[in-house]
Amino acid sequence: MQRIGVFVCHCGTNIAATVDVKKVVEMVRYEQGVVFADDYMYMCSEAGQEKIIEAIKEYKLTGLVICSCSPRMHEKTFRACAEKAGLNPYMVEVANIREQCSWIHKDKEEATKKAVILARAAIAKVNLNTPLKEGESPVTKRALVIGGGIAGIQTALDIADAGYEVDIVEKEPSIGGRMSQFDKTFPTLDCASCILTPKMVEVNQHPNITLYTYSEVEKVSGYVGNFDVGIRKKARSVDFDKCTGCGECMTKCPLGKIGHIPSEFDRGLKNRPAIYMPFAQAVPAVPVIDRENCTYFKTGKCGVCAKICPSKAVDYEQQDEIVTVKYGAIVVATGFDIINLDKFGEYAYNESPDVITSIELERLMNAAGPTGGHLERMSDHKQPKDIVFIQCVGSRCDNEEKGKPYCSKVCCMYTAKHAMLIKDHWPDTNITVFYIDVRTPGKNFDEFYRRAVEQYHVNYIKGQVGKVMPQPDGSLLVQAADLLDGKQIKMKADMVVLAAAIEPNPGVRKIATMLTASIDNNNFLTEAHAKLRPVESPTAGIFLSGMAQGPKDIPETVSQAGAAAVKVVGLLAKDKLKTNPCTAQCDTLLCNGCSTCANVCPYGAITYEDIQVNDHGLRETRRVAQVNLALCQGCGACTSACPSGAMDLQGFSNRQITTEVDAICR
Amino acid sequence: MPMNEENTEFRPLIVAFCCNWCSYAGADLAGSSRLSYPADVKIIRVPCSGRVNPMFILRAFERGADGVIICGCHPGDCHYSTGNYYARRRMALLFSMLEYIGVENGRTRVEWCSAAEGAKFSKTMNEFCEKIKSLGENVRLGDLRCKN
Amino acid sequence: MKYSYYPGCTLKNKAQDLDRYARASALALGFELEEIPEWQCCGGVYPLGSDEIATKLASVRALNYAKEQGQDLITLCSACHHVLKRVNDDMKNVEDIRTRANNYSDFAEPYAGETKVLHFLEVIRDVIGFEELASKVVNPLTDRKIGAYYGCLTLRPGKILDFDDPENPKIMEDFIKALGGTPIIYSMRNECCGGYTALKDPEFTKQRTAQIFEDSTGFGADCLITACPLCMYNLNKSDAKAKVPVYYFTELLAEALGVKEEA
Amino acid sequence: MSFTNVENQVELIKEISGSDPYKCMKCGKCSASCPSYNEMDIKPHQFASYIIRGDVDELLSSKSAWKCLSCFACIERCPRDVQPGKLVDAARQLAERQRGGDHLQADEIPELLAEDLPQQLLVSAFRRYRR
Amino acid sequence: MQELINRLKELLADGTVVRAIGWKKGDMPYNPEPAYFEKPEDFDDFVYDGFCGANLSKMMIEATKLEGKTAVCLKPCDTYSFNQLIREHRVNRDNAYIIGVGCRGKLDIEKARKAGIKGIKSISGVDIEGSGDVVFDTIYGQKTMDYKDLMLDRCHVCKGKEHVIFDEVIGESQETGDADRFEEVRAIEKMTPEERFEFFRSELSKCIRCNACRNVCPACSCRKCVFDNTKFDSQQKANVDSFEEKMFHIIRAFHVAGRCTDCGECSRVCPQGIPLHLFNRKFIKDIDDFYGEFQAGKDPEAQSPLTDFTFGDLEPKDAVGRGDK
Repeated sequence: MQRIGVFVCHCGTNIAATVDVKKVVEMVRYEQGVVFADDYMYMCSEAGQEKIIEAIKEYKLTGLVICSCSPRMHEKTFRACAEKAGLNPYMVEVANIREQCSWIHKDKEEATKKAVILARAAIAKVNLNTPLKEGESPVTKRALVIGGGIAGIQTALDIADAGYEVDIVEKEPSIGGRMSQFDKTFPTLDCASCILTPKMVEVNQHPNITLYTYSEVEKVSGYVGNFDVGIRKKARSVDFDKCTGCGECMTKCPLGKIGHIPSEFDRGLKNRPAIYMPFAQAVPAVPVIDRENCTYFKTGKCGVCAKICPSKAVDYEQQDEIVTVKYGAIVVATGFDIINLDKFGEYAYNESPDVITSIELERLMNAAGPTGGHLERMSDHKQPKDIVFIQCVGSRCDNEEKGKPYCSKVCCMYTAKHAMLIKDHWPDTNITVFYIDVRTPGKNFDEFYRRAVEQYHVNYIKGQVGKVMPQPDGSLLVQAADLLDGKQIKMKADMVVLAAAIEPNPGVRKIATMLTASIDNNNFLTEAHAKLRPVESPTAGIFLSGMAQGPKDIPETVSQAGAAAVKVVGLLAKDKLKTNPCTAQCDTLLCNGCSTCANVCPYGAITYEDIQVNDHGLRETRRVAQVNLALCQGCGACTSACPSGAMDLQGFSNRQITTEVDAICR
Repeated sequence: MPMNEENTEFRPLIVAFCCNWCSYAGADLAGSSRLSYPADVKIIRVPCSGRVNPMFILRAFERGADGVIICGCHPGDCHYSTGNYYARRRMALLFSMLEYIGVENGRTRVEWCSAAEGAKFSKTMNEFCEKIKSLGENVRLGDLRCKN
Repeated sequence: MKYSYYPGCTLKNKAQDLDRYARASALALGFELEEIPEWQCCGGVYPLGSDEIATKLASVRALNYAKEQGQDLITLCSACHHVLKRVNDDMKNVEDIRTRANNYSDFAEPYAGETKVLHFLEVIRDVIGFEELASKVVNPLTDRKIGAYYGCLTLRPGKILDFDDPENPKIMEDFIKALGGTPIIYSMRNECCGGYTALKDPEFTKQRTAQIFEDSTGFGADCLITACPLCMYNLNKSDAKAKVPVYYFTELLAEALGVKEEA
Repeated sequence: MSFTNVENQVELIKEISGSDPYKCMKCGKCSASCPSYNEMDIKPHQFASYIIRGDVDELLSSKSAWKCLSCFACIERCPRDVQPGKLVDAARQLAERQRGGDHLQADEIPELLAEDLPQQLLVSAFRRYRR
Repeated sequence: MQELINRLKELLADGTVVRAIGWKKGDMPYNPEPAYFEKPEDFDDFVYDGFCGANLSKMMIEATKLEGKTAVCLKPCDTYSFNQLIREHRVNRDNAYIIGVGCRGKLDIEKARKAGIKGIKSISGVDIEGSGDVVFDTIYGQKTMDYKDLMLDRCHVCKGKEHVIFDEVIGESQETGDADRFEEVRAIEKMTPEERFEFFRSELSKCIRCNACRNVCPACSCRKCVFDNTKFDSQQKANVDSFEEKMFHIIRAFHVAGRCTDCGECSRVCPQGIPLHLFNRKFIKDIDDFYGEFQAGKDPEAQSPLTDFTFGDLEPKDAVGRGDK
């Protein structure tokens, strides 16, 4: 027989304003098993917890019911509190009378009644609770970082510097990510490569870091502390050990001049050979052959690169290789791309080569870019005199088919940066920025934007552009409205730059599914808690870094990368992890050994063994299910699939749930 | 409680099974966004919609529930990868069977609701309550017995 | 192949060219237009109010007639095309309108948007195919630089009309290519001509059409084609310097197919 | 006009138009796209605010409602699905229904009629200008 | 039948098997019962005729645990049940010797009774090899019935004459199906909800909870039935008309959904004549409709529909109200 204490929280007025807390206490006092009931202003406060601890000792409580906010908020707090008083933490149940009662109901009588019912359900459940003990599982002291952009690089470096081994998996031939494409960074205007390249080199040389470039995560199994990850190392067609990175092959590849293979790195503004490094500072400095475009792979003829390679590193026979590595923690740093602009026909992006995206502009201004840093129109290679920037192309857009509902966060700042850089180099340029709102929260950010207006005389006009119309004379007619002046504007421009909305890297959904990490409607990874656990995924052992979690700029990304690294290090520093005790359990006397449960277990946690049983005097060997407690995550899929009722879930047992149903339906 | 006309109105008893990761969190979000729905709905937290054994649903009906709703993560978003897929099949078959034995359609419902869909959660519960109210008290399922 | 055909008021009167060249061309291309008996005017403007029913009934009757014939419904006039497609979309997707419109009508069975509404050009693109059209051309429009003028009603709202990309359409350009001409692409092709304001404010319409002519001829157009009698009227009324001849697309089609004289 | 009346009008306009003026974020893409912008005294991006404030009468006594061409450019491009064209048309209808305020009088017509006027023009204008 | 007896004796004699499971004569000519045979003299009582409807698969759960091999006589439809038991690891295939026995449809004595045949002394024409009419010798004289008219309903929706698993086959089988398997289910689906409810309530109210259906069901093979354990129980359990009493048949049908081979034994053995197969067959029909055709026991490797899924599976809300459209 349990001795249950019920504690009803006022949560200030959050609960007490709509729920008659005192009445709840009176109503549950005589429920089965209840020996103590009380209320308090803030149950989660130190004083509130002290009250609980005292009651446990004084009334020799064996179970607790806390009627308060959502268990997702404070279940942990109250469990820890019970443990302090020597009570098993799993003897605590929380009745959610705030989020699911006081906050959504207005009628006090109704809300009070419901709170009582919810409390009764929790009491009925606690009556059937049993003490549970967390298991232990070992920790593999190695981390995986998926994505080799600035987020992944910084996370890996921080983990490696703390003394743990880290692997980076990057699907492109080189690490560096989006940042390597940028020219300068705001608000300091230092050169992106100058600050990024040293970090890339450091990654490459760090004894604790292993790089898997041109590789993809193929399969993930296991759980926090013990992930098994299959990594596909795509065939590079170049022997890593022999290649010296001399680049001879790339200059001799016949497709370099005639191939029309658009360079991904230069966003299609330039062509590249079939054997290539994305950019000169690529890490590793080993080219890959793009087999889809390579003449040798398409027709069996050519083979120029193999012939001229001084170190005989080109290897057409190379095969994809899959390696399986064990990790204790995984960081997702898959980054972002910009949205496809096909649905924004009004801006003529597909029609005119002089309408470009901001990333293309980064390449055009970069000294290592396709034009050697000389800003020119792609149509006639003339330097543009009048440039129009259009903000929010696809951001803050309610139309799912066209754009994204969120603010992309970085566009206002990089546009101010672009405007100033252009004005710095070519002061005669006229620059107009059409904006909806200028959003510059951040240290030295608004000052930066103001500088563009005050010092550089960039013309900011409030009003989204309606249409960009290519003109017979080769210019672009921009039609907009100046909302503050109340005028419609038709303005000629030589170049139009679109601040296209950013979106998470399209591959992230597949990765998130493999990791069972949740993602939101916009494909951004979800945090375990939006405010308090922003770099962790709800799935244990998975951490988030950079744009994969949401729009952010470089300094924020780097901070988040560091935060994720600390979380990883905190995990890897442990020798053992406590495992969730709410696991499935097989009653071997009831088990038929039918294998149904194993078919639905997503973790492969169920195996079968022949064991000797003594079933009421009948001794026999039976094939029964066995749950690997370290693998079981407690989803309960097996329990509903089990035909015989042998499988049950600790903490959410069949009887516990049934009794809750009964209590609610009483 | 003073007896007035409002109090004689039929108030259904509705049991909602919500998975811990998506829909229970969605219900919490509905709460923190103050998106109300009738107090007739009582939520039972389960780790996953795949944990919901048809026995629980039948049990609720047998004990006097007028409606039972199961909420889980959207297909493809299950915290445990696949639990909601099995739940979907199980519930499709169960609901079809309940219809077959003459129980009114609409007393049971499955809704996929993410942690971000507080508004959807509230809307769903409002709709479901209306539906159950329009169906009235659940006599049939309580009454379907082997012995007379 | 037979289609139910909804000509619309103007094609019976001021825009007979649009109609008769279409009929002749259809035969040459191997399909037949069966005019719906006793059709009533669609109203010219789609009633935007979501509670409007009476103004949609004429379209519903035509749509239901085509359904009973088991035929797709063809229109030529861009206004009729616009109204019929949108009313059809309402009947398919807006329960309230569907119920009320059916209550007003006495159809054998309720109409729920089953009919497929096609613009004549869509039939050429999606059923006949531009390659097939090209193979039937006897008088190719070689050396003709033709600007397609879409106006607004054929394209927008893009989601419901589903005619072509509303910002960068290419169906008329492909059509011109199939006839052997050179399509001229210009930005004003999907901008409004001024529409019905011609009645009370002809000066405004003239401003609009002047811009259309300037833009299209700037890119080298020597003529324009349209599917809309109202656009045709407004363009013809223009006194712009850059004005060039405007044809119904069916006229050039009949010409290229060698059936213009018979029409 | 009483407060409830204003609320009613806003609700009615929301119902007739099927669009929600509260979604407007004042980006001005409608005004940027509108061919009749210069003809209008209240600009397309202001429609939503007028309706939210309940200034329907003012909107109606403005030229704007009669200058909208129904070309759907604003509807097609609106990033928030506010569809200003529908809003102004709903306001126009509301006014016509309430007051029978025809913008085109029957006796005006003959003098406007030109010999070659297409029927489409007449029916469109009638539908737009008259109840 | 003699060929079968001879072969079984032979298998026992040469030590291939140490026992056999078949049917022995009952107290009446129409109720033979399942039995073990170990010695040659046991076979004096052995019978295999048209009344041997019992599915012997389930007995193999216990039999294959015993020392040495057991021979079992399985009709074509019984082999589906056996396969399903293999899939669920409930029988040890290595300890089984399956003799596929011929079948030309099994008989239902109730049909004779309904035709007014009473006071039966003996029956002829029910031999497995025979053909032609069944002749009843009764205290009121001789009565004759067409074999087909006397067949169990389930044989009119026969799954086929092939044994899906066997070591050897003795005797010829015939396909006796001449009706639509789902006709009855469809007829019920066409009723109004009120009619359906009344139909099932009146049928289920006949139930006396004798558990015959459960005991005979080859899919219902749990060591301990959920209705007998306390796993789903609670302290609030009401003693009268308890949960399982009310929902017994629905729960049982769900319990075997995706595993039931539609052998029809439940309806055959029900002393109250409740058409229990209508529950199972509804699930089978739904599974076929929703997820593609599936016959439990046909392929022991095939994934059961309830432990399988596709991304685009039917939503539960679309699973109901389909008859209304």
